[in-house]
Amino acid sequence: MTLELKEAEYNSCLVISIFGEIDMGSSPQLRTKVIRSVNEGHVNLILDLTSVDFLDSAGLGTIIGALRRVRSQNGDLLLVCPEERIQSIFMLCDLDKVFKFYLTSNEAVDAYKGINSL
Amino acid sequence: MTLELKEAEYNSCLVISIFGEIDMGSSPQLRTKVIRSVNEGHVNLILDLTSVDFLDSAGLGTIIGALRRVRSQNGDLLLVCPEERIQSIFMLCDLDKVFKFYLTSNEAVDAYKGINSL
Amino acid sequence: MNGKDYSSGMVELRIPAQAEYIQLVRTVIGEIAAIDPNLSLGRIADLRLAVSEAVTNAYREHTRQNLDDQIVVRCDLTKGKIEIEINDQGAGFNPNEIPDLPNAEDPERLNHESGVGFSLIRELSDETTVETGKNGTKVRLIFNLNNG
Amino acid sequence: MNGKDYSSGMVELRIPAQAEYIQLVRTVIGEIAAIDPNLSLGRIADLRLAVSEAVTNAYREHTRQNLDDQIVVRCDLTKGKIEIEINDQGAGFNPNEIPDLPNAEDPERLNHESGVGFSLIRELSDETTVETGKNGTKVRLIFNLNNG
Ligand SMILES: Nc1ncnc2c1ncn2[C@@H]1O[C@H](COP(=O)(O)OP(=O)(O)O)[C@@H](O)[C@H]1O
Ligand SMILES: Nc1ncnc2c1ncn2[C@@H]1O[C@H](COP(=O)(O)OP(=O)(O)O)[C@@H](O)[C@H]1O
Repeated sequence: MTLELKEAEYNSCLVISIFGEIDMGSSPQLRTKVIRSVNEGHVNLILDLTSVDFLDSAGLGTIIGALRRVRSQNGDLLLVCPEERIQSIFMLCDLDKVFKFYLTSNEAVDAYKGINSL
Repeated sequence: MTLELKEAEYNSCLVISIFGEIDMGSSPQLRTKVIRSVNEGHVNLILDLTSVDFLDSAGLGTIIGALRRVRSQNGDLLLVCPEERIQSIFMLCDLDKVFKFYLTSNEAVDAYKGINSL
Repeated sequence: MNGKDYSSGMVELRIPAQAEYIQLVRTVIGEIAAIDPNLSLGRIADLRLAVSEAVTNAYREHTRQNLDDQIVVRCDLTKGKIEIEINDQGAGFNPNEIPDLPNAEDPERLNHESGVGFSLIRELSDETTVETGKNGTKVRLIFNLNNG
Repeated sequence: MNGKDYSSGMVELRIPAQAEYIQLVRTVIGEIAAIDPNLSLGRIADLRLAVSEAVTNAYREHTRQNLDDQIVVRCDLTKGKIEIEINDQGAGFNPNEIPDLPNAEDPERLNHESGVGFSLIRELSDETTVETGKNGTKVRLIFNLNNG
């Protein structure tokens, strides 16, 4: 019923790794975490969905809300999502056009480094 | 729904390791295996219950039937059962007086060696 | 087990309209689907998601209407298909009047955190029918077993 | 979550009298029990076994009587206890007339591969009541949540 959330801080960004099922019941936990992180000044976020077993529309909505929050602070949100099954849920909702997907969290971190070194 | 059964043959005995849930639906599979083994001349059996997640009264009955079968051929049946939860089901039915329990399959194999070297 | 007829394979599950029980429905649906060997893991995931969305909608409606009634899920594993019915006692809705969301390219899209549940249900199932009215809503989903 | 009141936590599950669905009941019961944090893993295992035995008996009775009817399992997670009811439509039985088994020390014991299901149910649950008659049997099991 509860998500496990782990975080790793880099110079350029904050990685939040999510373990478990993101649904209507558990997504508020993720929302709270994102809001807190943005308030602490982390506007370049990575959500690592590698260990997410289930994602529903409430979870998608929370991730959309996270993107809106960081964008409004001139930040960004990248997704680590190697699981095709999870990625396909974004695609069904046309949200693959809204998010950037990476296969590993290293690749996503590198993407931020690239941007920041411009 | 199906059990996984593995076997290992020793000079003195045959170890049948059981993986999964032993219930009314799956226990016939174990019964068949035991009958076949006895028919092939293996009368000293070890049932390794280490990886059994669930055992019901139909499973207990099948194990009782196995003991009867090997005894009628002057053989024996030893149980490997490190899981207290599974062992307690035998105890609730007073069957801990009927079976000999070992913590590892090595110990059970050694028990047969002891008997055979008498 | 292929080709076995599960024609009397009807399971009914009634749950309280509480968030804790939605995960239970997903588990049950996943287990039932696994009884028939003709459904791939991917398709079982689709089924779990579609049912979860419909049960979540039923839950939300019971919460909105302050209803203590249970939500009833029926799952019928018949030869060739799996049919699931999600029933609530809410006030109904018009599935054709669910507002369209802004285009994915439109920055406005980010202001909508909800509203994709029903279209997900339709996309994932082979067939979706809705009977809805003042006395509640019945969403019926069909998943064919053989076309993957 | 301790002390939370799940007073409207009634789940009802109807399954076909088919062996494949007994495992499903165990899963559901295990998941429901896990919703309440006051039940230890060992106690959940006891609960799963007791319910499984009762559902197996119901299944066997439906098979004996050639009944197509479903078996109905109700699970009520109320403050302080979990109450489960297993209902079948069989011909009933007298729970006081279940024959005693030979003593464990008696070699005759090995000739009995069945007959411990009901005593297991009684041993595992905190309370067992049986209502039985020509129109079926209702076994009600109570597991207290706090005494471990
Ligand atoms: N079972 C239902 N009973 C009443 N209204 C419903 C039901 N299912 C869906 N709706 C209505 O349809 C709308 C769209 O549902 P959906 O696409 O699942 O998105 P969301 O639930 O995220 O808003 C809901 O906001 C609700 O107003
Ligand atoms: N629900 C039931 N309906 C009819 N008869 C039952 C029912 N449950 C138990 N019985 C009877 O009681 C007997 C003993 O049951 P039990 O102790 O569970 O052992 P087993 O099922 O292994 O014989 C059964 O053989 C059956 O005759």
